[in-house]
Amino acid sequence: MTDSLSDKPVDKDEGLQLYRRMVRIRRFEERASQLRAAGLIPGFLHPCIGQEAVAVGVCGALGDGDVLTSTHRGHGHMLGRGADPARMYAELFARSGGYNHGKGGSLHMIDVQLGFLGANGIVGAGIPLATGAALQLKRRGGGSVAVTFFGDGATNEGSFHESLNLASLWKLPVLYVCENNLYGEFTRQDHHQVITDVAARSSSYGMPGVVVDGNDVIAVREVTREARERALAGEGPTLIEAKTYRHRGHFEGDMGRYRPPEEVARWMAHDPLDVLWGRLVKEHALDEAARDAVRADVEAELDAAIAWAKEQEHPAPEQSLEDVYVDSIGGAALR
Amino acid sequence: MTDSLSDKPVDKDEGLQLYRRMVRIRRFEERASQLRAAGLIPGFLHPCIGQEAVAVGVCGALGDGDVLTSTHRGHGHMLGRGADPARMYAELFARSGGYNHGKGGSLHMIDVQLGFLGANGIVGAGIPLATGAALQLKRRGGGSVAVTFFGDGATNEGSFHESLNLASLWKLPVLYVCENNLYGEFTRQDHHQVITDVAARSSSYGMPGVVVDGNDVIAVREVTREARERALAGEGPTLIEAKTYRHRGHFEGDMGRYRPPEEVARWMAHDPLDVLWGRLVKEHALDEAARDAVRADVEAELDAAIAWAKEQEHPAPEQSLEDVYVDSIGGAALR
Amino acid sequence: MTKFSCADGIRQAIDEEMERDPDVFLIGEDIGESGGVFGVTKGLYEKYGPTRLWDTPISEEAMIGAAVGAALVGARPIAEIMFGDFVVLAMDMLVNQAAKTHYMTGGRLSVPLVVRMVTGTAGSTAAQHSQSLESWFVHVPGMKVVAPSSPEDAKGLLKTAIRDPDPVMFFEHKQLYGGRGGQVGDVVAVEPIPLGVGRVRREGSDVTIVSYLKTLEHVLDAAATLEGEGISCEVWDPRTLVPLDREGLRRSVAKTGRVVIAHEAPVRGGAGAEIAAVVAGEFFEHLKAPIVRVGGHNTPMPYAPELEGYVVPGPERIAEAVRRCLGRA
Amino acid sequence: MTKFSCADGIRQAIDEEMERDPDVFLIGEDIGESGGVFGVTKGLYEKYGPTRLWDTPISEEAMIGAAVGAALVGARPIAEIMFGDFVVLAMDMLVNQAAKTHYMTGGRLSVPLVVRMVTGTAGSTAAQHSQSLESWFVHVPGMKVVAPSSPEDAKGLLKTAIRDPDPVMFFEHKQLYGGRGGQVGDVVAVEPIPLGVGRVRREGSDVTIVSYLKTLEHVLDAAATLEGEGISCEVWDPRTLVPLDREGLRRSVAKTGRVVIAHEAPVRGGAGAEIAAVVAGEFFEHLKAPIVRVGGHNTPMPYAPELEGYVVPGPERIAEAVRRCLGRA
Ligand SMILES: Cc1ncc(C[n+]2csc(CCOP(=O)(O)OP(=O)(O)O)c2C)c(N)n1
Ligand SMILES: Cc1ncc(C[n+]2csc(CCOP(=O)(O)OP(=O)(O)O)c2C)c(N)n1
Ligand SMILES: [Mg+2]
Ligand SMILES: [Mg+2]
Repeated sequence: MTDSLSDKPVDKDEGLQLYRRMVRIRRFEERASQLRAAGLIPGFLHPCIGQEAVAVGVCGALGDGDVLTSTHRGHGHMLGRGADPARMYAELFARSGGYNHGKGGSLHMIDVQLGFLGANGIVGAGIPLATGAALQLKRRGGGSVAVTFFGDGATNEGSFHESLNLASLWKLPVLYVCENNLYGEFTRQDHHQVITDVAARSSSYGMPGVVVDGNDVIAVREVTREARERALAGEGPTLIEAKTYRHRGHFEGDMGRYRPPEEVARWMAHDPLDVLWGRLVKEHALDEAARDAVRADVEAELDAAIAWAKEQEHPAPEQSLEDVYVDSIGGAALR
Repeated sequence: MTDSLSDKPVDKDEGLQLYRRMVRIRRFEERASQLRAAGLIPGFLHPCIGQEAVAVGVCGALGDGDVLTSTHRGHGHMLGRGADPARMYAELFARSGGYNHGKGGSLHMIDVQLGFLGANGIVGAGIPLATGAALQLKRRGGGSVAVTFFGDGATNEGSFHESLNLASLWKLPVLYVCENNLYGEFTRQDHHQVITDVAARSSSYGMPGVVVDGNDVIAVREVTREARERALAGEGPTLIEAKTYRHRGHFEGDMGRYRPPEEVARWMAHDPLDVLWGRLVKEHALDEAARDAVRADVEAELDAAIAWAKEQEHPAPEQSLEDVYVDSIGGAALR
Repeated sequence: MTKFSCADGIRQAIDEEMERDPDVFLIGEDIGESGGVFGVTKGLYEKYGPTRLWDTPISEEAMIGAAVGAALVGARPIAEIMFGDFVVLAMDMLVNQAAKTHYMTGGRLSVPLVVRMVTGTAGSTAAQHSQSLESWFVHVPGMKVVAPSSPEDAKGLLKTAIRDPDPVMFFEHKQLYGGRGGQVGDVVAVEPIPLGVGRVRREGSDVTIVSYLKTLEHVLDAAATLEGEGISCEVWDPRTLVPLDREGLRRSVAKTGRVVIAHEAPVRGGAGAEIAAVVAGEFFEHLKAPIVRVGGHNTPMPYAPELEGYVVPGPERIAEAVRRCLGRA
Repeated sequence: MTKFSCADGIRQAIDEEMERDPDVFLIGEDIGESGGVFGVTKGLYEKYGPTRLWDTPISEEAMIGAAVGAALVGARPIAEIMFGDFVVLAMDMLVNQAAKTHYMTGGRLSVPLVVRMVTGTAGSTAAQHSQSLESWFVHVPGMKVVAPSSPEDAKGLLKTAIRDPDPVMFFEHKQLYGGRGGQVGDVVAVEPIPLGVGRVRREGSDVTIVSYLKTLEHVLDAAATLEGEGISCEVWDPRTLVPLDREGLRRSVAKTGRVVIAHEAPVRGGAGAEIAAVVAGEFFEHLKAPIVRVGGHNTPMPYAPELEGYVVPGPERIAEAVRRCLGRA
């Protein structure tokens, strides 16, 4: 683990901002879970609670023109990139005011302005898409990178392999970020691959592979910065493996009983929010009041977001027939 | 390269037999090329001339119950396994007497008795098939292995990656044999992957990877034996990379002009037939007459095979409707 | 109301066939210890253990490829595609390998494989977890295609599919599973049901409604409504799309002279197109009215319930389609 | 005989569109320096260089995925599937991603992509190098499907497809390329041809034969033969399967009252099923006879020429089908 990278002191404001972002993700997910239980969210939810530091750390190292693809567990990535929780909730509630006008839901959410090209319902599918986006970024002349998040389970899909090979061959500006949370659905890593470090797979493509403590937001941000600089310098892609853990089951409804309690306890004790807060306390003597202030702010923000989302209209049934094509050729393509 | 493995002396009869097999493949292909030019072979041909040692070396290490899958460049593998050239030519001629009754041709040839489960027209497709065959062999209780041949180009397909991961996880008795002939179609290896040794990709699956001189039949046989023993002992799969070269273009019709003449010359000087013959001369003082005898034998055998194949009937057009289903449910499934 | 659901039927068929034949095994993602995302295979791991249930990594191509390869050397695998939408990742193994092997080898090899395709909407499952892709496989020579609409059919047809010597695509609609977690219901004895034999689910005289999977339930509801309007619907379930029971279909069309075809998949290029083409080509002399297709609109599946409800055909749209067919709309 | 072939038309369309728009680029296997296995892209690499023509490793999923991803951020890629049969390896990127992105995102992203599908038999190319898979994509909402039968159409439709903002599957029949190596012929100026406008290729009054791609040539031959028997065939080419020119089709059916549909793909579940269903559903009042489909038998493609010639419909089988439709067989 490259924890050493994060050994220099953290700037207080910056640290507080990163912390706030992680709290926002945590609370966004916790409240989404309640809202689903209350019947407001009709579809699947795959909460990323426990994995906030990867999202915030990676996004904290990116530039404006960068583009991202994500997974079924994508809320954190989107919030990390700066998406609007109100429009996210509206999408989860399947309302017209949502990011996708209620057509996508959790699995397909996007924010075009932020270069967030979408969550994805197909494991591994975001990987070639980001690779292709990087190709176009390179063709256009550089200055930006593409980033793709995916899980440990996704690294067994052909799309992972084919994409990394292509990107290394063409030295594409793309960062492959594996959130290794030790499980693919109900299957533990040692039941889906014999290796422990996904990062080792980079060697098949002559590409650097880095393992980082995915619960240390500062460390994640540092390795991402380095990888991004490499990419911008024309040196090609990097595979970053962030070791992390989801606190909850695979999706809302899964209790995660296939996981040994000691394992869960060990990771709960290494909570990414606490890791950063501990550091801020140590380095800047922050107190509980500061923490409460962040929490209260975030809560107010989410209250407002949820209130706004609840007010959004439901789409009209006939809107189903819109957006199938950019140009439906006078409706002919719909028949 | 593990040439050292082949340093012990070669038994004379065994050596002659291996040599004969390689000559058989070489001449089978050369004559097929002429027969195609003469209009007897309607479909594609991808000659394996130059790669004979891989086929003969690997097959020389196998047992009766072993099963194999192959590629578009599969004649050598099939002959190496002991297939009948007459029925192969008949298949190439698209006759009823052919291995596949004229329905398959070069790309789909099989010999069920020999456990040869087929050439394949889809690059990389034989890899999961052999993996699955190995699963069933393991379920049945062992004693046999599955072998799959594929090219360097195929190692960029998702099927390669997914299969190796699966096999290593389940410790399946399967040998992955990559014939690295330095090109995938018209594309040089350094234009399709940044690594030089395909065998290095084994590390992604915690699997041994071996590089061997693919033009040294004895060396190939030795590494195959070792890998097979590992597999039979329940230790799982091995990735074997045999470095070799095709003397001809990718398919009949391709002149291979994209290859630097010096490269071609270098490999022609390392002809697998000459490598073995040189050794037999050195170790057993064989003379030209011995070599001519082998050649004459093979030629007579192929003469007879071609003559037989030419006599075979053309299939009747209506036979097109047979063999779509094992049980067409009274023809209903054909409508 | 019996407790016997489609999930039960499928589980029981698998169980009974696994008991009968040691070469039958299950392969898929999280189908083993966990019993599957929909609980369909619950209890089988405990009974048969890891040599009969193989949980694969998330590698659909290798998973289906492994099933095909095992079938080539004597196994009778049952593979599960957790959401039928993911079959796109295994199409080579199914279409270029499994379906063509018997033919390409001149009949010398065969692929006795069943692929369980978990299909259709289950409530805001959206564009990538809701598809009904059966029509693609209708177009693949060498494949058989089964689409049961009742627990008994699911059980009887799956038993036959497992014993069948050819590759069979077996479509299971999520909403027919009967309750998330699919609690084990009664064991109901069902004999194997031959492929290619349709079934009249309701007798009628004015119009034949052809349907299958979940949509057939909506058709039965529509038929009940229409009865009140004096329209007598015959509801015919092909049960298997390949082979298609032409004789059964002909009988019904000869009787009613009118045909409506209903399925959840998008209408354009759906399995209903083939059925319509068969009727218009082979039973034309019986036809008194245009063939009406009613199905999913030609859109991906939207997330919002209002939109999904609009795209998926329910009893009302089906009833409308019947009225249109009868010139009453 | 003009030297202008389909390969020329396609090459010229690509060339002209690449010149017009720097965001148009080509991606595929061996399409660059080598000019493609069929020589279709010959000369383009010399003219445009490696930033406009991308030779990929043998990785169909990543290749199509890269094209889709590039399209998401403003490129207009043209991807080639060397043999359409290999598209099975890229179905997720096409079906779950490219076709659904615009919809899933509520219209906020789009995928202006063309996929060139090299299709059909070319003489003993056998089961895995001969398929005609257009009907799958007809069933995928979000996709447009083009299938030209002449060099002019190929050029004009490809230009439109490249400019079209949606994903377009562009089918090219190998036998229409016009000679292996596809030597460059005359440059023929062709304007972009709108999608969704069919074309009467031959006027007639007794029967409408609907066909496209290579089979259309056989249809024209059959029509010539049938003229000698006093049968007047109207030959109608939809040119694009999605959208389908319903008005053009209706006009022809209204005139002739009889429909034969011919294509090389297997009949069952083929694109002809959809066309038959449209006719039987929407133009029923004009129909005087059963709709006859003639096409590939429901088998994989065999290797032997005798078998392939039996499976692929040629002028004789088409003529027979027409006679059957007219009750003269
Ligand atoms: C192609 C495909 N296969 C299977 C699934 C079902 N599925 C959804 S998430 C998931 C597990 C993914 O594991 P991982 O990549 O480690 O991501 P994590 O859920 O741990 O974040 C599976 C199997 C899917 N959505 N897509
Ligand atoms: C999936 C797929 N993609 C592309 C092709 C076309 N093709 C046939 S052989 C070949 C090259 C294969 O290269 P390699 O695996 O190195 O084998 P070699 O020909 O060198 O023996 C290609 C691209 C194919 N048959 N299947
Ligand atoms: Mg995971
Ligand atoms: Mg090669």
